[in-house]
Amino acid sequence: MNGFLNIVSKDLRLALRQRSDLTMAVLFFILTAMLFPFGLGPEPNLLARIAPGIIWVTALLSVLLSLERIFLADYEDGSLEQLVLSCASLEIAILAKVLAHWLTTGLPLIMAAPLIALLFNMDTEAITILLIAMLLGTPSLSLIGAIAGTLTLGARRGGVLIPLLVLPLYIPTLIFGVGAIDAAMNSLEAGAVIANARPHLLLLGAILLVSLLITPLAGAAALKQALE
Amino acid sequence: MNGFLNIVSKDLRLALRQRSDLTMAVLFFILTAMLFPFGLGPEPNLLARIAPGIIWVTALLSVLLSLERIFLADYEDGSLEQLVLSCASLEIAILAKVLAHWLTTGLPLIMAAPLIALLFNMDTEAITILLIAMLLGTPSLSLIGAIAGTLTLGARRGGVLIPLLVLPLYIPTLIFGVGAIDAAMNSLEAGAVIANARPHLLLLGAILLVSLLITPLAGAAALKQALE
Amino acid sequence: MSVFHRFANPNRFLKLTNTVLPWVSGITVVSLVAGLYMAFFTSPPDYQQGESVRIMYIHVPSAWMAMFIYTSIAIASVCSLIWRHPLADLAAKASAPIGAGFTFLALATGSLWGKPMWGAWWVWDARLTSVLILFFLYLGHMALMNAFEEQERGNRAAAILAIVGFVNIPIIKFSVDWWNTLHQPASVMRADGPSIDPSMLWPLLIMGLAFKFFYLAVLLIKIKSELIEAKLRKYRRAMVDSA
Amino acid sequence: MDQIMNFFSMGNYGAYIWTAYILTAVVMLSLLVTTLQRLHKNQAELEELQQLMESAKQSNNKEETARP
Amino acid sequence: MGKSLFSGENLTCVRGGRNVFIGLSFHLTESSVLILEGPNGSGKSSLIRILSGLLRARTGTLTWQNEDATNEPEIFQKHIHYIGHRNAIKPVLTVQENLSYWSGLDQNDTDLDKALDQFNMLPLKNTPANLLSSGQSRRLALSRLLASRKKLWLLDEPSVGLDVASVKLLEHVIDQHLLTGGSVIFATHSPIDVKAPTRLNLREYSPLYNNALINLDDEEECWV
Amino acid sequence: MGKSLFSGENLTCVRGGRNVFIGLSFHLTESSVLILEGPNGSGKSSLIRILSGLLRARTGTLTWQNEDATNEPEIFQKHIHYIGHRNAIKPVLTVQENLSYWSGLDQNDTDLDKALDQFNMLPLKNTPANLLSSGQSRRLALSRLLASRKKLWLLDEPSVGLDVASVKLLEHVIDQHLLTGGSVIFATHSPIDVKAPTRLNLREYSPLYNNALINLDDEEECWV
Ligand code: HEM
Ligand SMILES: Nc1ncnc2c1ncn2[C@@H]1O[C@H](COP(=O)(O)OP(=O)(O)OP(=O)(O)O)[C@@H](O)[C@H]1O
Ligand SMILES: Nc1ncnc2c1ncn2[C@@H]1O[C@H](COP(=O)(O)OP(=O)(O)OP(=O)(O)O)[C@@H](O)[C@H]1O
Ligand SMILES: [Mg+2]
Ligand SMILES: [Mg+2]
Repeated sequence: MNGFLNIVSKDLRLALRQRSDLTMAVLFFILTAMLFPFGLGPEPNLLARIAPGIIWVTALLSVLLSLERIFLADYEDGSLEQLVLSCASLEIAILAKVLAHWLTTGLPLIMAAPLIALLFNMDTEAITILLIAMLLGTPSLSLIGAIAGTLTLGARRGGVLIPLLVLPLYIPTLIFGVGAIDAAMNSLEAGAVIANARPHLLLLGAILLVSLLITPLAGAAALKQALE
Repeated sequence: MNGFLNIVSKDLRLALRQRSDLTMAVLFFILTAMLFPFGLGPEPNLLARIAPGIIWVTALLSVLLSLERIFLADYEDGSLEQLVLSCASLEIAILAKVLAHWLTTGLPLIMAAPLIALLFNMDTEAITILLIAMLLGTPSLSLIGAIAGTLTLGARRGGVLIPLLVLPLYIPTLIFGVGAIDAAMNSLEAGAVIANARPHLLLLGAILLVSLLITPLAGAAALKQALE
Repeated sequence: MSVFHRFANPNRFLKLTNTVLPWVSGITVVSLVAGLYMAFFTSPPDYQQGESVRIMYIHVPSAWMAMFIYTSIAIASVCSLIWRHPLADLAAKASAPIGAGFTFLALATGSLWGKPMWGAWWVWDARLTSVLILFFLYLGHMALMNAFEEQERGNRAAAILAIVGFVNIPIIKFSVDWWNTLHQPASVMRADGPSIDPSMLWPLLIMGLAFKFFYLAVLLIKIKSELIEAKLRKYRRAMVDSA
Repeated sequence: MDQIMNFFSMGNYGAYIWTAYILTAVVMLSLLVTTLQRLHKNQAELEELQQLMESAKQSNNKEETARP
Repeated sequence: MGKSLFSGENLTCVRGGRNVFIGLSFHLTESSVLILEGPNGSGKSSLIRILSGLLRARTGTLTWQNEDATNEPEIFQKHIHYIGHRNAIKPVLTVQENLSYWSGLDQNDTDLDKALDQFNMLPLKNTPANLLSSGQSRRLALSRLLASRKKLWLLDEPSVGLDVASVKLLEHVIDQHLLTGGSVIFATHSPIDVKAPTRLNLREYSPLYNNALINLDDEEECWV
Repeated sequence: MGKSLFSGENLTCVRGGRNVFIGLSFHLTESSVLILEGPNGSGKSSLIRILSGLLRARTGTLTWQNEDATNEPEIFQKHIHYIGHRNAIKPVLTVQENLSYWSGLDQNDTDLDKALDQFNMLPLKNTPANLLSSGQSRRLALSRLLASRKKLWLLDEPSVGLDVASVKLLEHVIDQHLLTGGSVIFATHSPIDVKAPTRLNLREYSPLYNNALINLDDEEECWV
């Protein structure tokens, strides 16, 4: 447990030092989301209708672009070897690195999301559900992405491969993430909002659990073979 | 002129060698565009309505991600200094590099666009206009992006800055690019398609001309100070 | 384990391949001809879908193969990671392009069937979507396998990906039950036996058999070819080393 | 003649059905053909290389026997 | 001779489809030094990676304190400290932060200062690591050895970039480690002067340099 | 003594807000070798970067062939070849491609083969560069010297990672370069044996080691 917190705190400190690591994902998120009103025209109804999809797709892309960061720098400067050798459990170490990634990428995205949602005329109830869905969904994005990050270490052009490997695996999260908000927006009575969104949120939780199980195992196996 | 073709052919050869450079932009384009139907739900009418916006925004992002490539690798390995020293005119050299970038990024995007358009249920006339608009618009994307590429050379984390600098400058291209197709889709008589789209296409052409003028000048100045 | 090591020797494996291959090819050709004949001449048109049902005889076997080959790759990957047997890597590597081909066929023939039936080339329902994801997984698997200078690293990375991606297979299979979709629910591979008329079931099964043996034949040839390539590489290296 | 036309039109689904079958044939054949081509190329190269190594060995042996 | 600590029998290493070394054996007793020698590409770094458990040998056995550890590198991994060619230094962190992270010690632990002092890095304690010269970076990496307290040190060309005075410091540190019952295995091209070392030259096990080994692998089954 | 090739007067270098060296002068004639010595952090690498024009000295003048080049590094930049700590090798390219990519020569040029051969890298010609051992990478970087035909070589610890035989090759190559009228400046900690070298020890110019210099910068205006 000590090792876990140690890794998380070190990664956080690194991210805070090189501030741009922190801002990059959010900045990309906000700028890209703002392109859509320009591309689609300013009809409020249309924008509100597609807002959940746009926000999720943009969040997905922002996470995608920061995935290479999780392990690549450590791999290149030799820290990864030290990590593998010094950690009692590689699985725990991977979870720690993913947590640090989520704290520096997913969490800022969640904080920026209401802003975008307001720009797109989403109503408050939908925004609440959006936040809950993102809280459940973005950790899965970091977890699944970490697998791709470890698999492409040392590959000829790892950065190109990551989208190809990761986007197909992100699709379920996207579908249920959007589904939850759409369900909330379509429910006529106020009380039914949560009830309607619940199945989608449960599925997001299930994805999170599955990836919490798979990522440490697959990631540890991938890391070990990357260092051979 | 000889120097121009020399640079273009050398860049093309490098791109062909590392095939993934070529496929990266297209792959990202296709995969990202496919995310939207997952995110927005499968209503054919809605998809067709927003298809032009989606296609343009996605193309824009794909170009954006490949911008760092134009000059950064050359800067880091010192070829840029060689280029500056050996070229009669730095402006021509920059145009050559931009052309190579467009041939390896913009052109593949244009070839992939009809496929995406079909998946989104766009009709053939709209697709024709989409292609014309992209032929006029994507070179501007490469040109404008090249300025940001040179400006961020040597900045501590140039990659983060590029979206910030470039996305605002891309917005006019986006607006007229989408406008052309929307105009085509909304025209009721078959004959009016081109006529309706024409003003937008002309504006796209104007943007292209302006950026053809500005990029070599701004780029050359930026390169010189980056190499100081 | 012991069965596995029976073929551990590449030469023994090559010998086995050479004796088996003619039989496999023969079965492929015979069942393909029989299946096609039945598909076009003995099976009746569907009372709802008319003649267009004849696309089924290639669409469904292709879809089966898409899932079957991915499953084989995942199993081979488990073997490769646990026992580190090179044959498993070779099988996975050789299977991926064939699987991608069949997945493409399932998508393309499905689209060609969907246009007259549903009025659209493509709809974003769960079955179609998950097959599309499968196609991307195949592409990712092939790309990852070839992304490393060292083949062994590529094999290992691709194996891990194949196992992770396997979660998609049950989703494809049961998507029609879990979500209400345009696509037909299962009518052949069901717990309570097939619910399809024998006059259509037989050609379908025979075509399925033909596709499976086609896969086996191409797989064996590919592995053989890879083995020869390994030998070539070794000879070349020896020549450079001794020079 | 009519029968043949009938057969090919497939109750107006001909275009879809035949495209599907032709596409399938193309994909499966190209899988088979590329595999076979690769096999033949490799086999030819292996033979060539083996001959080369044989002759190298023989000339080596000759040298060795000639020396003493 | 002392008690046996770590030994390998008949190790063969394959990398990139090539035999790097064949049939290598070594033996390390407690409180002793093993120096790996051999020309470039003879497999010193590869052997060290095998001994650190990062890489697996194709054949052969590894024994740690009379326990077979061939298939369980975890047995010895927790007793070793490995320093490779790369220094694993984060440029944005200070010298002290870099050290405290990997040693798992607290920032204010006096052991950190002691470790830094042994390599004469104390004056640079609060310098960001991206301002270090190459020799200073190497010294920072080496001072982790002292902060981590492992039994066996595996060092890959530890003296690269060090000036003469720092090589002396390194030699002193190694001697101290031997006195407290530790052992060291290191690869080097330049002389490092330690007490009573055993030497292993990898030249004779490498097909690249020893032609007698080239045909050995012809009979072997080849798959990949 | 021969004709003057490159000289510096009273150079002062500031990096990271610190004086690295103060008031350093050097003089290099044609066909000669200048060896930079000094402990870690004394500024050898910094001096070499100044001489390659990558870094500017805070004060002092540089003269190339009796021409003042302090503010126009282009004057000497086209005559030098610089090899730093990093090997600048593209891992995706083969050894041969790496060499030809940098030297601007055609892939099939026999000069490439000659350059590789001088450092005994010819057998590895078609190996991807990421499979090289550390000494092999360094030799590949060094063989660029031969393919590029520049007058002055600036080498930062060129013998790092090289085995004894390769250091011999390097010495031979430097001697050859001197014979054909070239010059070499290199920094090193381990002995490299070349003909009639001039030596410059940076210790005495570095405030880190020479206490007399510490107060010197106190008076100076400090902005950074
Ligand atoms: C691109 C579009 C399509 C895709 C990706 C697709 C995919 C699949 C897959 C994966 C299966 C195998 C299911 C299993 O074994 O459980 C399947 C079976 C089947 N498909 Fe499609 N399909 C598509 C379009 C269509 C269309 C348009 C029709 C007919 C209107 C159709 C009719 C069938 C039938 C009848 C089966 C057999 C079901 C069974 O007996 O188990 N498919 N398809
Ligand atoms: N990551 C790798 N993948 C595949 N092969 C490698 C890898 N690293 C090194 N090799 C090969 O293994 C052989 C031994 O390399 P190694 O690094 O162990 O040599 P070394 O003795 O440490 O040499 P040096 O003195 O140059 O450091 C080399 O011929 C090299 O080509
Ligand atoms: N990029 C940099 N930015 C700021 N300061 C630096 C930088 N690189 C080195 N320094 C500082 O400059 C001083 C001289 O470093 P330099 O690398 O020139 O030393 P060196 O003589 O080459 O040492 P070594 O023998 O360790 O290679 C060091 O004290 C270091 O702290
Ligand atoms: Mg080494
Ligand atoms: Mg230095």
